[in-house]
Amino acid sequence: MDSALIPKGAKRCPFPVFATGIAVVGAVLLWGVYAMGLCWLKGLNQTNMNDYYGFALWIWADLAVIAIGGGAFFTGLLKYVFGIDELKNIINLAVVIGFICYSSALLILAIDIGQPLRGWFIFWHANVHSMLTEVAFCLSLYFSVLTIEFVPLILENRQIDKVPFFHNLSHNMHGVMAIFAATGAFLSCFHQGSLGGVAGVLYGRPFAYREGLLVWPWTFFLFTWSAAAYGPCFTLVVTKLFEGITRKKLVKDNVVNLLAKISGWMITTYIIAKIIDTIYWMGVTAPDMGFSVMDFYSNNSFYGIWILFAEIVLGGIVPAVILTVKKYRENKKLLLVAIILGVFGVCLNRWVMVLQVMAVPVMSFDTWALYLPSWQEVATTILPVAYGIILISLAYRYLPVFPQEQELYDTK
Amino acid sequence: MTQDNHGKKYKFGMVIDLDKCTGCGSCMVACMSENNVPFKEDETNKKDSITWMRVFKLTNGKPFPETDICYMPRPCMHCGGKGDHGHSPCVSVCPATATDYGHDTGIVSQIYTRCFGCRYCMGACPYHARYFNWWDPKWPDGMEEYLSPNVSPRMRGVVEKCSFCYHRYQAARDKAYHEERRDEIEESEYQTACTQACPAGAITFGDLNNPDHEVCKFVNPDPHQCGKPRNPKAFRLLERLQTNPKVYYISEREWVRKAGDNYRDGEWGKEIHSSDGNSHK
Amino acid sequence: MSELEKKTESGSVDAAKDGASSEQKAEGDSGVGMGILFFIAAFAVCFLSGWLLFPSLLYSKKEQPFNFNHALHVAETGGCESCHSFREDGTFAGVPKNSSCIECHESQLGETEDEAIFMTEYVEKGKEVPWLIYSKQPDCVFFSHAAHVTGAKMDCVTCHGNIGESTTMKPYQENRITGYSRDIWGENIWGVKKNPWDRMKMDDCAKCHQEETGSKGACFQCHK
Amino acid sequence: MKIDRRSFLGLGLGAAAGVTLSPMPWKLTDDSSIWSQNWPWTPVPIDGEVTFDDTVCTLCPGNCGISVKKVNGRAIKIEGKKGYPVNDGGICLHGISGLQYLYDPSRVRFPMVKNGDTWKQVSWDEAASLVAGKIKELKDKGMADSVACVAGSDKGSIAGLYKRFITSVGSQNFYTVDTMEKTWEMLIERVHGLNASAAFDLAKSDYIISFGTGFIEGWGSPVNNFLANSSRKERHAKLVQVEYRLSNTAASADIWLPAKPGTEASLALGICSAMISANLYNAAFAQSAGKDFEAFAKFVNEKYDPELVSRTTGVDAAKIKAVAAEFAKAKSPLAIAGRGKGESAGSLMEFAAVHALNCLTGNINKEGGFWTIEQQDSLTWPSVVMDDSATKSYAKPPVGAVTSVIDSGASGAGIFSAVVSAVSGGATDSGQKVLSSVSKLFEVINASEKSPVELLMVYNSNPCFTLRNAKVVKDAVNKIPFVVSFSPYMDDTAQLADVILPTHTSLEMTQDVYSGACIAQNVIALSKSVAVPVYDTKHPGDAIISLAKATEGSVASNFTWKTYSECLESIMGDNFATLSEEGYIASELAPPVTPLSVDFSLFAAFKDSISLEGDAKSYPLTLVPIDTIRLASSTLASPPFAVKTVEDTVLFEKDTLVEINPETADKVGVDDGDYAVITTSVGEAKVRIHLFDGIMPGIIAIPEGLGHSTGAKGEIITKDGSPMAGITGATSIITQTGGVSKNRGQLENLYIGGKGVNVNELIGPVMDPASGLDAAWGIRARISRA
Repeated sequence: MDSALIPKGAKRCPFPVFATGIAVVGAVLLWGVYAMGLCWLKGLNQTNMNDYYGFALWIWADLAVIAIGGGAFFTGLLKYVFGIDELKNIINLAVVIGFICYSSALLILAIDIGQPLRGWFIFWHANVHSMLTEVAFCLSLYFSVLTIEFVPLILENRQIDKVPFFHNLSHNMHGVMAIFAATGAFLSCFHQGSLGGVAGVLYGRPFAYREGLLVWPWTFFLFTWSAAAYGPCFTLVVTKLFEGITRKKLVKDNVVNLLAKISGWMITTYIIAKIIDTIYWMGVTAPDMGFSVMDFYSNNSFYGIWILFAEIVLGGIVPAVILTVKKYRENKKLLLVAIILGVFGVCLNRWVMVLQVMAVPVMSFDTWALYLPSWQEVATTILPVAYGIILISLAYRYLPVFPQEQELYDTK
Repeated sequence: MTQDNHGKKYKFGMVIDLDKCTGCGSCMVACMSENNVPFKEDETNKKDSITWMRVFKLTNGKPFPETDICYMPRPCMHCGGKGDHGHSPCVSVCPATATDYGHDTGIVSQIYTRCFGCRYCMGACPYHARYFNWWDPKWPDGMEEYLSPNVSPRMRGVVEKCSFCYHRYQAARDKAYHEERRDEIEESEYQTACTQACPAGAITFGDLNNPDHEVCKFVNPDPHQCGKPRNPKAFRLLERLQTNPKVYYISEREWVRKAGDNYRDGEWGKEIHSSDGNSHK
Repeated sequence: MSELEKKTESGSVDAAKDGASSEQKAEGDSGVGMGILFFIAAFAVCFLSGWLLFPSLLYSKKEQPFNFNHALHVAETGGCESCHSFREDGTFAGVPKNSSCIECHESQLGETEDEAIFMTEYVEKGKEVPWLIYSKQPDCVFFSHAAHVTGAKMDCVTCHGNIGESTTMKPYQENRITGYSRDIWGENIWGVKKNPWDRMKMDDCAKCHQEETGSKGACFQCHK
Repeated sequence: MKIDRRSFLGLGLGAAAGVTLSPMPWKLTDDSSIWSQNWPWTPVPIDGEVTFDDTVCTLCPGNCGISVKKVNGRAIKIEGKKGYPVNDGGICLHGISGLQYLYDPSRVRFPMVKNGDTWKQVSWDEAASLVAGKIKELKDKGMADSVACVAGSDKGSIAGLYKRFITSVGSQNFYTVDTMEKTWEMLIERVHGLNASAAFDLAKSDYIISFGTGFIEGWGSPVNNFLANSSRKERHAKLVQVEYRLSNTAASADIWLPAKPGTEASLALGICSAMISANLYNAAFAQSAGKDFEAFAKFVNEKYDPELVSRTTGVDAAKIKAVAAEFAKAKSPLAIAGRGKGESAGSLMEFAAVHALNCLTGNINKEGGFWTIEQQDSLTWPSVVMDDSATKSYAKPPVGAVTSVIDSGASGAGIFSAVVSAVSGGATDSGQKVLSSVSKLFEVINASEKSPVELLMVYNSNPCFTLRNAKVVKDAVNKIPFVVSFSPYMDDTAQLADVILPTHTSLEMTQDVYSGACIAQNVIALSKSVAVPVYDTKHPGDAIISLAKATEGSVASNFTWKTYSECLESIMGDNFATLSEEGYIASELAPPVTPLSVDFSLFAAFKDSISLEGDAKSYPLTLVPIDTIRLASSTLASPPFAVKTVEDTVLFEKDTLVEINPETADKVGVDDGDYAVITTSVGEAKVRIHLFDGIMPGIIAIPEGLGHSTGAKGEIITKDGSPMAGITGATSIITQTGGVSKNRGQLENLYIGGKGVNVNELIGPVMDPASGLDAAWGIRARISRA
């Protein structure tokens, strides 16, 4: 039915099957859109956020999607700047994921603010001292870059490509992509960092506060590093997911292993830095403010020391070991465990840096604040996931996302 | 932005005598009434209840009959921030300059029409002094008639907080200008609504830079240590975070003073030197 | 589902056509020409309506309750302050109330129709005149006349223009979206100003403060 | 012409470029954000000239001076009046919230008659003739004594008018809600033989022992006490609080003596004993002024030795002696009684035990001491004229008549009569003084098959909420054939009325105000109207005058004034002119001319404290009310602002939280936040648990002032059938009025109504044999997990 649009020679499921799948996800999407509409029309009272929990599920989702979308800038950086050419076989996917993640993040921010019509004040009346300003500028700029990076892929659609103008445009854009990738990497480094800075600069919140370099707290660097380290994990998770669903091999093992190896080493270095940071924070930063570490992990029903263990050991050391050791990395099951743990680890880190920050009492007579999101919050958080699934499915169906697909199919 | 508060024209601050405070709640209501603070049918979820001035109830945690309680009124602290330069925790994070530090008064503003409701400042404030308008403000039929024109009612979706009744300062300045005093304002001409209402006389308000003002006499702030009180019975909330609040508390009771900050085991009572060279007690 | 199907289908048909048209490049000229023509036409329509139609749609016009001759009153009373005065507490009274008007207008002065309206509709009925204020600032603004007039010795004209010389009241124009008087943004739709009183947005306040005091001032200086 | 895709592309691009280069998108972006800054549903209060109107707050008997801030004549804020003798600028949270009472959503907008399940709007004339008709009918049948009135207090000209009305009709059934002031008055009459009110010079005393009073929680004149407490801190004057719970007063006190509940009087006598045995009392005074002092000394030495008292009270004997010594040595020591806010009468003998301490020090009618303030009759009423039927009916005793028996030790059993308040609206001069109690009234009605009261008028009181065993009171009110409410609000009692004649709220009316609430000051003030009446209501004085006129005959002839203001002017005499000008008259306290005498025999007659209702076996715990200033527990319900300040450990969502000690909680098997059921012999209620270390084990404390009903049930039918709304008095001065919640068509206050439990539905009245008044201060109870 839509065969004219499908990349040449690629095998895709019958259109009705595809359409049904999209419709199911679309229903979820609509549910999210409905919740989003409620939040815009009736206000943020639709959420379970409160004055103690000004930042909640959405901001976590925002930080998490940006972290896992970090695969785009890092893979781009490796391919275009460091010239690791094998990665061209996975860069398209990384870009699509990045695009989805960043557009979702922007959407979430637009829902999250109390006065969406005034959202542009962040640019127009910017306070340069605010990490959020930095986030907004870099985020939107990098989103533009991602759009530019995404366009050539769209232009490669079989039908569009037939138009000479688009064909040439696509070709020329590929030529200059290195510049965009470099710009993107730079911008991305900054806003990943500034997202880390968002929590790190809060010197009124001993749980989040970190010292740092110049105006940037250590979390700034840790966030950038962790996004670079864990982003590829998510790219790989999505690849594996696609391969599982389509029951096809889409990316060659050497590419996967290369990215996994790079990610592994990045995680290793990151987790070492994170451990050092944690120890310094436990030993110096927090005690200076009158807190012992266990103050942050006791007297409440949820946040125990387990969360620190889960983040550092399960989400850090374990994937680091698996991905750096060749034997483990090449074991398909272990690799899968490692990349999933990696994604879990970075998401947990973002959770801790948003929700636990809000939960920990600071005044000696204050109490822990725990919160459960409302359905509207859950729906609007799922909304980008549904949107992502739809967009990535469309991209997979109609665009040559996996350049090795044909080759792998043929060899099979 | 790196000006110091010391030697500036005014540095308005507040001193609250916790031994005189009876927890009666007049300050809270005076504030709500003065500042057009709305109310909802259910205000028992204190995490979603706009109270620019909130009275916390502290207990010493001891069993009967050794128990003691203390009420602690908490307005906005109008922090001077690290080094007292005006980089208050909230001011420095606001992405749209909707809250700023008035170097001529030491007052942290909140401009409702500029605020777009990102709530970053609320996360930054360790005192929970900032409140978000989760709901449209609503008054029962006719009750809007009592709203004051001196403070603009807030719309849904923005953050609000105590302003040290800035409009009273504006009014006092208007009068001073009118009387050709430029803007020289007497201590009694600018007092906050809570100070004025407190039936126990527990709240004092004035210029911390002016040694003739009661607030200055009560706490004797040390200009070389960002206004740290030299009166041993006085303290500021969370002094160790270096937020440098302009609200001081006084109590004869040691446990109350201790509750004003966080101390690890054995730290209380000792001179504490933090790694950045600042000393605390 | 079916809709999606249709869309994709039509898309693919389009795409097929597209392929076809690209092959007929010989006829390309006329295609491009039409494109340019449409471009220019659309541009012109949108551009002009944005400039000409939009402002007239954006603002509503209201007439004042009756005409007021500023020039005449200034000549009679000697200056703005005689009617637009400060109260004892230093606040600015703004537009005078009937009580101060009837200090002179005890009974009808002159034979104008406006005077008659004032006397019969308002003074006799004990109703204040619902003047529409051209320079009305929004609720979030605290503007201290005392600081500007008494403190900085500014002239009324600097902000209010030559309204004192006017003999008639212009219609009051209100922004339908914001409810602001048009004078806040100014007559010019781009907000370009020639005189200091042509526009009264916050940036204009800030500019003057910057020039006169060396600082834009803290937010709370003028906000409430 | 061929229109292809390029044309569309051109069209689109051209439009986009054209729009972008025009001011439209940019201006719209700016304007839409400005729109959000000026949402039409967010109100914009209009600016104008600021003025201040001084008056006196009449929300509670404290009567503080207030300044009402107005903008263009519109009241926007209430502040304490600087320099006013009572409060000197201070103000309580209810006073500040005064303006909220004006626009309370449960305000009755116009006179209404109940018609089955609905309320029908009637005119004032219709309402008055309806009520007057009923009264005439009863009077004609010779049943004028079955007309009764319950008023909040008997002070001032308005209460005087209501009392005068009842008297004119021919009934003695005029009741007020009894407070500790009444008990103190009875005590002074008995001990000192004076017709005087009690006052405490707390601001000057240097040592105060408070027996369970909520000294800084609404007791007496609340704001005056806050000032006194702060001055006490500055002067380092001591406060000793005797209480089983760490109340705010106990927390503020220098010494907290947690005596077991019900043993406070014993502790007082124990301190007396310690003082006498150590010869620390004012012997000269006791000898010169005292009667039967020796008997009292013997009595306390035998029965209230500190060691003995220590056992019953749980307070260390050494501590008792130490306090006794400090108290005796103080320059101006003072002992005060009246539990909580003193809103119920309390036990006469308990007060006596406390007052014995004052009599031992002799610090009476001196600076910093206990004062007897002679009740002045500052109002001059014309005498009441009664026709034959009225005179006949008036001879019958009131339905709620009580007798008080005091076993005064050696002198044997005796009956003494209490004083009918001096500010009477025209009592006959028969001199017959009959004591009656409002609680007794409702008890009698309930016990009778047919209500002995045919017509009940309720003014400035809410007995269905404030009286102990409120459910039974409601039953009684339902039993009365015709109930007329003068309440401005659809309160718990008004809901049960047949006719509501809505009166002004305090800020809308003028009235005379007298210092009371045990304040050691003499202040007469005129509380002025500072707001235009919001609804079609009447001044309560005018309401009763017009009712009297409609009743015609001799009743009308006793109400010759055209309006209330004319009445006030004529009965106030010279004071009226001064008050109209100055606002208030404050005069120095002066000791009575005759030397003070003390009859110690009453103190020696102390037997036992009032015991609580319920047996200890089935009800092992003691339930006591908590009085807090943040919750009004009298006639008026708390305004929304005050409710907002209530902690979540007192009220959460719609649940009352009760305080219990963790130890008690362990025994009962409940934990913080749990739901639990409290059962007493009077009723049961579902509450939540709040663990508090500061309360004595074995006690459950429950906040007062919650549990108001939401408002009117049933539809309200207006005269023209239009939906009920409409503010008749004031013109709207707000430019934008969008944020107004929808009028429900019902008179509901959901800010306080329907929240929590009314303590009075768990605690029943206990008649004090000594005074005949209700002396209940708690009840035995049990609690279990729900």
